[in-house]
Amino acid sequence: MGRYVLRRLLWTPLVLLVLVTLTFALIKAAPGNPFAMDRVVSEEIRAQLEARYGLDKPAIVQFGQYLGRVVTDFDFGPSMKFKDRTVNDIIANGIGPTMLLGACAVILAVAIGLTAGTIGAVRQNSVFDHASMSAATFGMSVPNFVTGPVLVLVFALSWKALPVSGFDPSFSLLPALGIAALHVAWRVTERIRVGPAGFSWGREFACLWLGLLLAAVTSVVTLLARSPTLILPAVTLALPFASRIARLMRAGMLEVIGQDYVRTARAKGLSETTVVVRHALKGGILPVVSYLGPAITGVLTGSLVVEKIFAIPGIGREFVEAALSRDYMLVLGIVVLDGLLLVLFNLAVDVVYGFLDPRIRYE
Amino acid sequence: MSADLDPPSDGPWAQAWKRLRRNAMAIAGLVVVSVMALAATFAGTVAPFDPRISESWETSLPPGARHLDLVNEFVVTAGQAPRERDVPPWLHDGLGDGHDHACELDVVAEEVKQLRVTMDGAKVTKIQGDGARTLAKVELGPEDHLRVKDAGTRIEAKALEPGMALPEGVPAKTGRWVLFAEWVRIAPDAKRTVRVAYGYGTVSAVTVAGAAHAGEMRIRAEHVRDLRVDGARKEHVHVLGTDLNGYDVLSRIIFGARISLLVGLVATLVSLSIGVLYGAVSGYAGGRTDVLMMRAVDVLYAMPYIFLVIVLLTVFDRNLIVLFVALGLVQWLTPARVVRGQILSIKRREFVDAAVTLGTTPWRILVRHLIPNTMGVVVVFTTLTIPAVILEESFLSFIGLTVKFGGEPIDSWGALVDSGRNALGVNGERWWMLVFPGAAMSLTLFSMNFLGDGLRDALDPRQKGRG
Amino acid sequence: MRFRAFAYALTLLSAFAATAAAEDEGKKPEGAPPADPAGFDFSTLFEPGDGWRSTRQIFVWNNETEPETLDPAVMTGVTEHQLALALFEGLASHHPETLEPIPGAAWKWDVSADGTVYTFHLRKDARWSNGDPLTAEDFRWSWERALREPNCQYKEMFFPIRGAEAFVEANEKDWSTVGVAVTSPHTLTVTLHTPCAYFLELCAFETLMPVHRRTLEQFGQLWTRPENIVVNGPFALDVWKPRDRIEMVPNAKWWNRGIVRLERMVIRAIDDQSTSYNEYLSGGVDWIRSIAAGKVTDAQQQADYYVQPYLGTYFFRFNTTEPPFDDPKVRKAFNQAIDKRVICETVLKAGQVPATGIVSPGIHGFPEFKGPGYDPVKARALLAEAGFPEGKGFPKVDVLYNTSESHKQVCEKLVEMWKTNLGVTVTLRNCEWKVYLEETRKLSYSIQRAGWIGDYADPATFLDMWCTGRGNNNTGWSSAAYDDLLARSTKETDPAKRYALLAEAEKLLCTDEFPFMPIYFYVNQGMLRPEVRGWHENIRDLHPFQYLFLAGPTKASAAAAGSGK
Amino acid sequence: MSSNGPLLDLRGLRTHFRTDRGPVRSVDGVDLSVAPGESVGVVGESGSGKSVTMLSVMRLLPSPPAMHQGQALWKGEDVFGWGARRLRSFRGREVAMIFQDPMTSLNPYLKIGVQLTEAVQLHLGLDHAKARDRAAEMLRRVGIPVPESRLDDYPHQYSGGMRQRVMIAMALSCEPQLLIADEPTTALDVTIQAQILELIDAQRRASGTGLVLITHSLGVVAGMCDRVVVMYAGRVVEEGRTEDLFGDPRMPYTVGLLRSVPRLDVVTERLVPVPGTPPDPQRLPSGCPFRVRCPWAEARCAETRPELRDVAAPGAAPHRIACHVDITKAAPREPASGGAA
Repeated sequence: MGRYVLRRLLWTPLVLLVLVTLTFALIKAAPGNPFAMDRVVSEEIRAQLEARYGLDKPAIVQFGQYLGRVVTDFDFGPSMKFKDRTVNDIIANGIGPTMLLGACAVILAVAIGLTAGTIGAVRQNSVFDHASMSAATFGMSVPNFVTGPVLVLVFALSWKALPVSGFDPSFSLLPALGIAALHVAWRVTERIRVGPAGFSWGREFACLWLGLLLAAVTSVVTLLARSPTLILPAVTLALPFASRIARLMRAGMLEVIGQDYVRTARAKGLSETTVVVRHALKGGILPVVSYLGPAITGVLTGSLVVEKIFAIPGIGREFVEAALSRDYMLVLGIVVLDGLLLVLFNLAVDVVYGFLDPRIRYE
Repeated sequence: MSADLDPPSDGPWAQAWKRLRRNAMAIAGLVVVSVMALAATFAGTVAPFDPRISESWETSLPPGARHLDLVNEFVVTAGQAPRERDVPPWLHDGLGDGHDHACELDVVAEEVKQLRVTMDGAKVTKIQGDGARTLAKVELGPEDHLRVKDAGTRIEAKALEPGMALPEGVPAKTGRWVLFAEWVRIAPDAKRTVRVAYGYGTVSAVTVAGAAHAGEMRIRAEHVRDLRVDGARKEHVHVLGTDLNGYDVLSRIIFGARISLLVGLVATLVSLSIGVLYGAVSGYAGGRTDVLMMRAVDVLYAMPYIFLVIVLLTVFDRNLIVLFVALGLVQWLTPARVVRGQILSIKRREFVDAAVTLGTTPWRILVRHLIPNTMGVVVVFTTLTIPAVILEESFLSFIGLTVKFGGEPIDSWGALVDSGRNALGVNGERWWMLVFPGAAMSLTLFSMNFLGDGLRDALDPRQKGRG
Repeated sequence: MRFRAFAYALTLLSAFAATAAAEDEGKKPEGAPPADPAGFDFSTLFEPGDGWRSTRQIFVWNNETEPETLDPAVMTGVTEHQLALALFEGLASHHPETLEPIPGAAWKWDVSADGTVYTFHLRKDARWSNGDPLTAEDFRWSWERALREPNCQYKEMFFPIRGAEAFVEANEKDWSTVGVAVTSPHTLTVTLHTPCAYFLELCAFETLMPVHRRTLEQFGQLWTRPENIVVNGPFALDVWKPRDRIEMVPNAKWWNRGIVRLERMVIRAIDDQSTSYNEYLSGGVDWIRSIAAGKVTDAQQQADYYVQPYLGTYFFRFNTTEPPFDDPKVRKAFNQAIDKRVICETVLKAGQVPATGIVSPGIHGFPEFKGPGYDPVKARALLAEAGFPEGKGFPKVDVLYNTSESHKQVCEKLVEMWKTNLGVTVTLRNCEWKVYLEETRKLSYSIQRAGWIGDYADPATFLDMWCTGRGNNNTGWSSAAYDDLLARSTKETDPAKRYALLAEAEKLLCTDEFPFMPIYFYVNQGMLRPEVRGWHENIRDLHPFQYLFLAGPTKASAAAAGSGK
Repeated sequence: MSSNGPLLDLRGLRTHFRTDRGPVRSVDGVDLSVAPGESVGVVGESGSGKSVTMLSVMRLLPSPPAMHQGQALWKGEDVFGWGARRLRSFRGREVAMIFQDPMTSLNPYLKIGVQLTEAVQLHLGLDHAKARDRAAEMLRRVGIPVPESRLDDYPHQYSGGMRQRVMIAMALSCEPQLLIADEPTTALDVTIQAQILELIDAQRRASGTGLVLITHSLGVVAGMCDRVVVMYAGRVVEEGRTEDLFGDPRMPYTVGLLRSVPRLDVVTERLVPVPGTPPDPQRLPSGCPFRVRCPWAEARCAETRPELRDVAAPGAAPHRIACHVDITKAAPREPASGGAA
């Protein structure tokens, strides 16, 4: 496994190089100039500007210099739009909110999705099952730029319970709460007699799961109390993924519950909880895990919308504007950053998958 | 009829169809999708209104609002002096007598006078004139008449001020009224058929035959010289209301379906063609080629593809073709992987060996034997990718990257939904502008998802319930 | 009108010069109208009342988007302009109601009889926020720096100054060629190459605002960060969270600190207009500068809604270098076939004013020009004269516009009217902003949508660009008679005569020539809480923040006060 | 509950499945009993309801769609009346089950050790270490070499036969009183089948466990079972001691079945399959469900469904059949193609 991870990591620079080259070529091919304005500036002034940002050189030289700077100094260059800032600076400012928002959304989505999906599968054809699956199908087909404003309308404008926009996170309690949640989960899973007190995967799994749920719930509670600005955006971003995960989880669980080995487990006299948590969950969650890779991509995409609607100072909002205003450096910087994130998250997902399914062997 | 009585000779497709038919949700989905597709194809005939023609005073009408139309045909001829007595009686009466009329109109050049009176119920609330903003008071000269668009009503010269009672002859209905008190010159040599639509007691639209819209040609009552009854009264209903520009929401949805479905379908086909071919070649070639090709896919997987789409769309002229390519280019990866997997398992089957023994070329084997066997997966992917692409497109509309459709920008569902969410009032006013396009989109995506699930179950019963 | 202001300032200032100099250090007790430090009586701008004393003076407003920079010399946009107004102060500043130039960092100025030499007397008590005195050398250095700074795209603002244009265009290295001289630590003498009626207004413009030399040299690009920045305006930068908020507090070292009643400004950067509107409704902000098209109907029902005329014109350029628009008759025909009132009333609906001339109304003393209006008959006749009876044989032309819903709607309406009234089919072509700009520059269009926002309240800002060879002409149109009129107007020192010349120039443009087609004059709409005082409607949407205050608590100010800061 | 009574006693057990197209009567009134330590073979074609009967007893069929009627008495207590807790202590502890396909019956995501120990810990209350020892011991008993190290392997690292051994070890690890083996060898290679059967037989004899062996192969039953039950269309059609039933089959279906198996003790010219196809459980023919395939069928066979009746000589062990016809007296309707039975 270690070797596999190493090899995948070694691939990363290549992936990023392809990505940068492609983006660079595309954005250079784009008509339009970063310094074009609605009032025309004289050729001299424009020439000065282009010289300042190195745009007077041939594209290939620009590219070489860019790569050189990135590799040697980790310097992504100056922003052409924001004259007071460098790309590093802008990314450093935006990455935090985007990651926090994304993390909240993923946690919410996983917590809601797994719970709804599992309950739906265990209580197949129950009212809950039908309701949650209809909601999930609906959630998948409503774009988040609709859910966002509707949530704002209901919770912020009519009910006045939450703020319309902004970003005012409070981190102070989160790590402590996360640990507390995991601890509680550990204790709780001890109580449900999953079986032996010793090492068994069912428990770790149940623990992780419950921990995630608890962490999500506690996070939401904390955020409600401390930084309510995050709630609506996180929920907006989470909903489509929660829906998708719920459907995947339900389908996965249904398939596993119909498997012979679950029957075997039942025939052993294990309780239904144990059967579900220990024997079914691990197999049933696999489709969800393999969906997490695309989901991370989706969260990045979705944050473009959510950040705009809720005026969150994240990186997604920068990107569209950068592309439209031809801020070459900023576009490249964000694409590299997101590429890197995707590579790492996809790798993480693959590792987790391998961890869950012993039949997968990474050579 | 039960499965075991069916002749065993049924092909896999026939069997799949039988299984599909038992899946009520999938069939419902199929019906919905078909209806949408048909409506989109024949949008021109199905849509009750032209989505690009609006009447400014018909903005934001709620669903079911009646557009009390009397469509009248006029023939405009030049050179005749206006004669008050020729004004047809139905014009005096405000609303018609239940019939359509045609008449001859004379138009004379006159000085344009503009005065706009807004009335609420029986009160004048706002008077505007001559380009300036609200006027507190307008003095009219003794020779001035305030001619209201529903001709025959006339306010004798006197000072108008907000709060004054409505002049006699104007039907006192509640609601905001705008009475235009002006006249406009129409080219004296013009002789054409003019259609006049009536609503709320005033002329609401004047269109010239052949032209799209001549809403601004205001025709004075005395211009009407002759009148022919010409058919029955028409009554239009804006079933789903109108939007901020006065466009009929239903028609906009139907025309929007064209873009959304077309984008979904074509982009999906593009992506699947690339994906299937790529996956098939990779899987069939095997060995080093396979490893290389799949590595390339892995690399592309790491791309933040939506960013590439955005860059592509900003780089090139934003038309449908670019959108197809852009969306297609990013969606082919998963089908490629899946098809490769399929090919890997199929190529070990006997019939492939048989073909090889017969000396068939690899390309032929691929095209004739292998790829057709992956069609089940492809069909399923199609129904599941289309919704994804439609959502993608709507997302692009949201961030302002709308596409052109043959030179004329017609809004896709995504764009409609976006403008709907912008129009939504604080207390949910104008909800129909968001809800109906949103519902159309959700319903279609919903249906496609169900159809896709159903197809997958039908084509591969072992996979039941996945996804 | 510029000259009226000028004369007004001149008489006032010279009258009070002597006494004012002595009273320079006059102290202004909190709350009381500030004593008059110089010729201009600033106490007239102090709106009395008691409600504000018991109110936390925190003003929260939305500046729409993230500023591209806080460096006044580099700024180009309205967003940045609003911030510069708070942070920096030029030699002159704006009167909050009339926008006339009133004393800023200079407490008085003298102008030579021929109108080309300006002598600015800086306030002795003017200081930077770090306590350094503000000197004439600061201005000189800042201006030189701006002219040398590649990022400064508004160098044209300096061009009335003698030698400035050559300094930039000819890449002159020697600053002594430029007519800016420091004659004493607090006296700056500026020599113009011709009289410039609006030069004092330019002196209030952000490009001509001073920057603190030592800070720039020490921190380079980082000089605008809150921890580094040194300013000379009424407010100082406290917090700058990009894309989220900027917070400002009064600059304790500002010479007129006593007039500033706000204790803090929280400036949000919400770029989604719907969100901005919702935020206003929910009480999150107290002023929004624009309203989403979809929300206008809603907003108009609200008491807080305001609409003010704005110094800007929306028009369409014709490419006069190619047929068919090289023929003025065709251009005029296209013009007269458009009923602009309909566009204002049915498409825009916010009280925009139909335009028949190019100079936006509202400039004091300049008469509004009434060009030929909507006349389809005439239009048709003109088109026939030009060889296209009933639009027959008219070549394929299109309208270029940058992607936006409202531009699209306007363009569609135009196309419809041309079709109906002229029988001409015009197609639409939209590009995204940066591409559209490129296409315009290359003249690769037939008809192009454009808008022009005046940089200063003088007709020249609208008329100057049509001179031969001007960068913003972009139509290929050229007329010796027109160039001559404008040249004469520049040399004319009598304001009335100058305006007459300019009016004649506008008439020349908009009677038969029409290198463009004016559609409407902009308006500016927004929402403002009634508690906010000292805010006045004006045609440039400039509301100097030092005069603003809250007459009572608002939800946003209470929330901002509650959040600690 | 008496120790002398039967361990398991099914009385008129019916299991119907609800489907969209009406109920499917998979088990349609089965009477069957198993005494302690006894080994019973249940034989029948695919779809005859053997497996469903046993899964019903274990209550392993999801309900709905499965609907149960009748009684399944375990030591006199009705299984269907139990709550979840009693049911859990019954499953695995009192009755253990071995399933058909060892490839799918083991959880691929869990280590063998975990799967072996969980039941032991649950039912016998052993701690982790002891449970592990016991698991290793069980593995050794079923013939897995170096069991201690193999406990930490995953199922995919075992071969098919080994996995079935693990299943047997798992089933016997809690010393149940009854072992139900549901076609334990069908998924295995022929060479291994015999080994596994021997193993089951040896292990159950060693611990005195009762056995219900479900199979479609009469040959398997002959060697291992004390008693044989033949099922057809959800019912028991013949039941008796192994030697009685094999020596003197009285039900036409059994006769058919026996003819279709090769026998070592009788020289058969050729094997004769039972003619026709098994009936659709949804649309059973009236009367005796076998009559359409039965060479001895008479008119009355179509009228009433025959009940089980004892045809053994008085005093002998019961031998019951569900058939109207006494084939020892009647002749087949048409000459049996394969000669005399």
